[in-house]
Amino acid sequence: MAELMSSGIELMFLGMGIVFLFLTMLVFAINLMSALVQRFFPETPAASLSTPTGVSSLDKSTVAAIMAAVHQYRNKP
Amino acid sequence: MAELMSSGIELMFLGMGIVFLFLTMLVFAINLMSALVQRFFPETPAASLSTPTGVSSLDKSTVAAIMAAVHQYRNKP
Amino acid sequence: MAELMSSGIELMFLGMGIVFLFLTMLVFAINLMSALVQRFFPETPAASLSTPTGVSSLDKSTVAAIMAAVHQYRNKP
Amino acid sequence: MENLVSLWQSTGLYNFTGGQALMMLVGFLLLYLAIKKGFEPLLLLPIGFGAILSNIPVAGIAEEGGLLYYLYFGIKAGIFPLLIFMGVGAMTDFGPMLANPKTLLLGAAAQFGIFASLIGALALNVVPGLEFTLKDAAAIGIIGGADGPTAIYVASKLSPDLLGAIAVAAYSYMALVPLIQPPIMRALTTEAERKIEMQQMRSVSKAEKIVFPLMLLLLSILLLPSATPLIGMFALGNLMNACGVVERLSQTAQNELINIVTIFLGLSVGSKLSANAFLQIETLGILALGACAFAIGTAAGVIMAKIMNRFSDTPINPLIGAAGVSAVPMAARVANKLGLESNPHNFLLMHAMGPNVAGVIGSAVAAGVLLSLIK
Amino acid sequence: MENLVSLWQSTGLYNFTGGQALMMLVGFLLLYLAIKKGFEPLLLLPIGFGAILSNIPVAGIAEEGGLLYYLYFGIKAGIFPLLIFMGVGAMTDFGPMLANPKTLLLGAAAQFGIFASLIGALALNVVPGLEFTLKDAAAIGIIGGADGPTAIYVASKLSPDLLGAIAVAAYSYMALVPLIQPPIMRALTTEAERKIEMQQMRSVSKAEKIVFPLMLLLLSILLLPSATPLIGMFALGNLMNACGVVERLSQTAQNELINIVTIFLGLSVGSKLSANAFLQIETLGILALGACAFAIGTAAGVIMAKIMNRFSDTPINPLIGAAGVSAVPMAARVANKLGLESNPHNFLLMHAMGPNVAGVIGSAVAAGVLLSLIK
Amino acid sequence: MENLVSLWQSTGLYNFTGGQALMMLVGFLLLYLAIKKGFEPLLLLPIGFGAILSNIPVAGIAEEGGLLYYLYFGIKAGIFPLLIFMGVGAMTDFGPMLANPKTLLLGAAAQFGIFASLIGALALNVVPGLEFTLKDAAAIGIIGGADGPTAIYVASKLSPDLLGAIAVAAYSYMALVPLIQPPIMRALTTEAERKIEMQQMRSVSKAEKIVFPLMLLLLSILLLPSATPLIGMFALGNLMNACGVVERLSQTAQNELINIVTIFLGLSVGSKLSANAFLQIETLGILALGACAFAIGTAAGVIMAKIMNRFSDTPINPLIGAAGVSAVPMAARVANKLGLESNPHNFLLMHAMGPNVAGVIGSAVAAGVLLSLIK
Ligand code: NA
Ligand code: NA
Ligand code: NA
Repeated sequence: MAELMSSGIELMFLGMGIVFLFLTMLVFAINLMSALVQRFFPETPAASLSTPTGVSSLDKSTVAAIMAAVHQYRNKP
Repeated sequence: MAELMSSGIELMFLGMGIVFLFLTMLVFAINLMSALVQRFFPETPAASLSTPTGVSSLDKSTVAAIMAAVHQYRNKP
Repeated sequence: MAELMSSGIELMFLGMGIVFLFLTMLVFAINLMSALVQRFFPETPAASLSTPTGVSSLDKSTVAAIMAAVHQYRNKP
Repeated sequence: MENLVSLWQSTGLYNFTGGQALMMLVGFLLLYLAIKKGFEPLLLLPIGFGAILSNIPVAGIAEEGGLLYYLYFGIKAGIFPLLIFMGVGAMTDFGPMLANPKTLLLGAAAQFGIFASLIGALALNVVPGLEFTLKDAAAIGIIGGADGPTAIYVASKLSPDLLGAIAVAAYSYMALVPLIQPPIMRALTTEAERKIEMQQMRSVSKAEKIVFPLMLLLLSILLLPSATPLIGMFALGNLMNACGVVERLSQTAQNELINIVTIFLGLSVGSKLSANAFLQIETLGILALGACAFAIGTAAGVIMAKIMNRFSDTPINPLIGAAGVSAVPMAARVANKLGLESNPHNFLLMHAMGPNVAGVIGSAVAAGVLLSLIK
Repeated sequence: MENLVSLWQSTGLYNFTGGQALMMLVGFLLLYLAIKKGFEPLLLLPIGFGAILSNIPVAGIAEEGGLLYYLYFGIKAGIFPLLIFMGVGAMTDFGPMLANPKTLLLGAAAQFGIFASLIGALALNVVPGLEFTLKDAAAIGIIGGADGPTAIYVASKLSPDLLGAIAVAAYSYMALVPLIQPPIMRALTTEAERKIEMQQMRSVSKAEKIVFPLMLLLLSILLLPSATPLIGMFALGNLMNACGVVERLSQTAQNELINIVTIFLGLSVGSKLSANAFLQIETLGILALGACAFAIGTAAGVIMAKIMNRFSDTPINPLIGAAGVSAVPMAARVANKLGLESNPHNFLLMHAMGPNVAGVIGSAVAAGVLLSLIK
Repeated sequence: MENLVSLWQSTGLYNFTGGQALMMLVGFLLLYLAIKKGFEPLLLLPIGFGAILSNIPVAGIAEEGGLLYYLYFGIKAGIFPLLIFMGVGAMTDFGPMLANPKTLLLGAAAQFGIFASLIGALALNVVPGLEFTLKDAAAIGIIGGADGPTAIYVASKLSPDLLGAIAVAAYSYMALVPLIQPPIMRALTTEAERKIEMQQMRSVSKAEKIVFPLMLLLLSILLLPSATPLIGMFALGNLMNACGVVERLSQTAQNELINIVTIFLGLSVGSKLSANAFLQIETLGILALGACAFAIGTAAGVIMAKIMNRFSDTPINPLIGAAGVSAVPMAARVANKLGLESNPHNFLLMHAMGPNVAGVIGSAVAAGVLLSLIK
């Protein structure tokens, strides 16, 4: 029982240690990577990634069409 | 052979009996359930269930836009 | 080794032979089939096959709506 | 040269048996019915194709190591029919049935087709060469349930050898419902009865639609656990759709998942259309009994509706009884069509949908009875 | 007559055990929570339904030859949780985290909930009747990871008997995040801290988003191979989405494929909710420990954020530390909501998404540690 | 402390072998080619990722109990390539080929690449260290079929150890078609030939498109049953699309189903990229022979087109012969592009689609020959 508990406590320290070690290394790696990417592959911001996919771009046009149509419809001369 | 046949006939009576018993109980259960639901959860009719899903509501707007646009188009001043 | 090679060469002649035989027979079969189909099931050209599915026909209408709307929008009186 | 000979000996021409050739013709016939005649193409096209593929000599596509051999596991384990039943459940709207619950009895009556053709199958044993066991007879009878996945599920458990013929008969007759039912319906009803207009139905609340599948499942658990795989998956699909909170699961269940499983199920059913299982006198018996099952079920439904019309305070058009066989939604459409012929203002479609979906429940219950009583 | 008796003896009523009845109630309770309370319905609805189906007497749906028996193989082999993780990866946008990488440390701190409840589980062994092994304790602790597929993956490897209870606890508490977290967050922060506004984030380039999942995988390969099934499939999904050249695979991974697998996974998890596995005092322990795990993880995340705020040159609102438990995206929304209460112009959502997705990585790493150290 | 040591001994760093590291580099190279160079990303991305995952030390993702181990069953059983072939069939329009059937001969001629490289593989046995059996040589030759699922299917049957290298070579060279083909096409044709305009094609009726896949299957059944798994599934997909009555099955086959299977197939192929199978001199041989196969196939197609042009009453532009290797639709696009260079009004795309899809049939036939003659 006490042995089990001490294994558990060791596991806790080891585990949290590794989690922090891993994510800290990841922080450094990301900073390095971002610096490298920004230096060697300077891109315009990833607009393309957050832009809608084919489907939603259709939706956008649809929405635009709807809005235009509605606008027209309301302002009928 | 005759034995097989008599098993079959017994199965028929038993089977139809259970089918009717089951569905008759279901009739009573539905009536009870509907009464309870209507008393304790009085809702507006399940409009929401027969309403279109996201996709078809888009279609609806699309259709509206098309109709409006076509209408406009035909009535061009 | 030499035996292996001769098996390979035999395989090559046999293989190319069968490929040509098969596809040549297919040519004749197609010609025959087309003649039969055109005689016994004279259809209008398979327009329906190359026409868009439900989805893209929606897109077409959408596009039409957009174009109409945009057109209207630009020519606003 | 040796290679040429071995190649010739590996051709289909060299290896064809008469049975395989005939079964391939059956496969092409099914494709013809599916494509040209519009007979349940979603199922009969893959079934027909599976029949062709599995009867190709030498290739062994339905034998160990072949594609159809692996796919068939999904039927043997009951996975495919149950997943299809889940998708069908998600597509089913119990609203019309909940609005008029007594139409459930029509769905019960129409199951008489199942048991009558079970007896018929046993009676056919007097024909020399036919030897249907009780299991076979039950699997044949279930054709009368007019419900594909239920028939396949039951046949795969009770009589796998007859599975191919039973599935083909079930789907073919479902496609033939517009031909089989009308004469029977006309013969059993008077013009005046066919003219009967039914009261408009109340609308059904969302809560009722959510509770119903659970109640159905509960009843089945208490009374007939052997029907719970079928009714359970059906109820799951229906609940996913009715509850409205798992829309993406419901959509997938009634679209991509059911489509994928339909392709696999059809091919695997087709792989059971082998010469030595199908080219038997039994198959003729199955086809004949299947037609009877549909006819008897239709008649039973109509007669039950006539009886109910006599005792009910609200009028019931006997035509909707025919929809109790299930064969969703064709049977309901047939009832609607015949109603319109007699009375152009009489739209029975919604009224017929009640017994129609009740028929699905009814045949799942009947399946449960057969599975639990026949060992 | 004999048949009638045998039929009665085959009913659920005749065969029910108290345990099955209770587990069925648990199943209905889960359905109620899913549908009526909106508790993670995508998972809890199939899990609840699976619990009902698998506890039906006689039917044996979760026993050899039954549907849920076959589906469970997908969990036993780890296939389902990994495919879900791939889909989640495809849905995850690492942009906010890459813009502010130090928020990864918040995702690390919040994993303290995992290890604290592991210790708690071992401590509970003083209660007579409870006997959690180290494997059990680890599987329970992983509830604190607040990530469903990770919890199911780890539990299926370390403690399959507790899988049902652990999955139910994990998804229930994820649904309860908006109730569990706020009091802890308020208690540990001052009004002034909650008012802190954070700097607008830089935008992240597409190249960074493509390289990141590969870098994450590489680090995990070098340091913690036992975490690579989880992190690998997550990175695959993320890469498919980020790279933009396999859009159709990415869409399928985050829609149809994840939906199909979710239905199967939910049903199979539910099939582990059997009376003799769930109706144990252990389950109460698991539920209690799970709640502690979430609470402790939340507290650890907030405290870490307070510490970082002290030493950072740019301000860090401690509320976003709570999002480090993962429970994507609810925990981030909770942080946003509390931020808005104190400062109506303070939109923390994007800032909280960093620690939120970092929490997913953190718990996958913690899972890797547990899987590699506990034999 | 003990734990720390055991943890260190469980890291990838501690356990890496040189071969695994190299294969991981190969995996990253494939990802680079897929994402950055656009080399068949739908396949090479999952293959590359699979290569990385399966070479992670300790994790054992491709070993018994790991995800890729289970997925690989779909290749071993031939399920994945056949399902992909069904989807490809559903995407294929045989219209241009039916309008001009003699272009089928171009698809036949281009298969010479398969057999020439088969001979080449046997000839390479003079190199010390290389020992290709006839099965190996056939599996290598099939790269020249320029058709992914066919290559994977044949390699999985004849030479599973070479599967990884063969699949990688096949998809890489398909991506390289725009580089490999033009010089050969230019060298073998005169400017005048490249200027040849072809007559406009007749339109093809729906009935012809429905009958064709069945006729193709029938011919294959009669002559070459060993090709029927491939040709059968291809014909099934094509029929589902052409007949128009099972639109929902066809759509699923060419979208969600093929996407799901592509992910699984790619990962499983990648799992065959292990150091001791790939880091062999054989792999260099395979890569060299694959390139030859494409080149020879292209040349054979062009020469055949030149011969046909001489004897045909309607003009045939020899460029379209190159499309006979298949590699749909890149090879047809290459033919179109070269045609436009010589004659800006010469659109060869539709004319090249005929030989292009004929090439798929041609390589399936060649695959059938190899599978039936080599035991
Ligand atoms: Na029925
Ligand atoms: Na977490
Ligand atoms: Na080819």
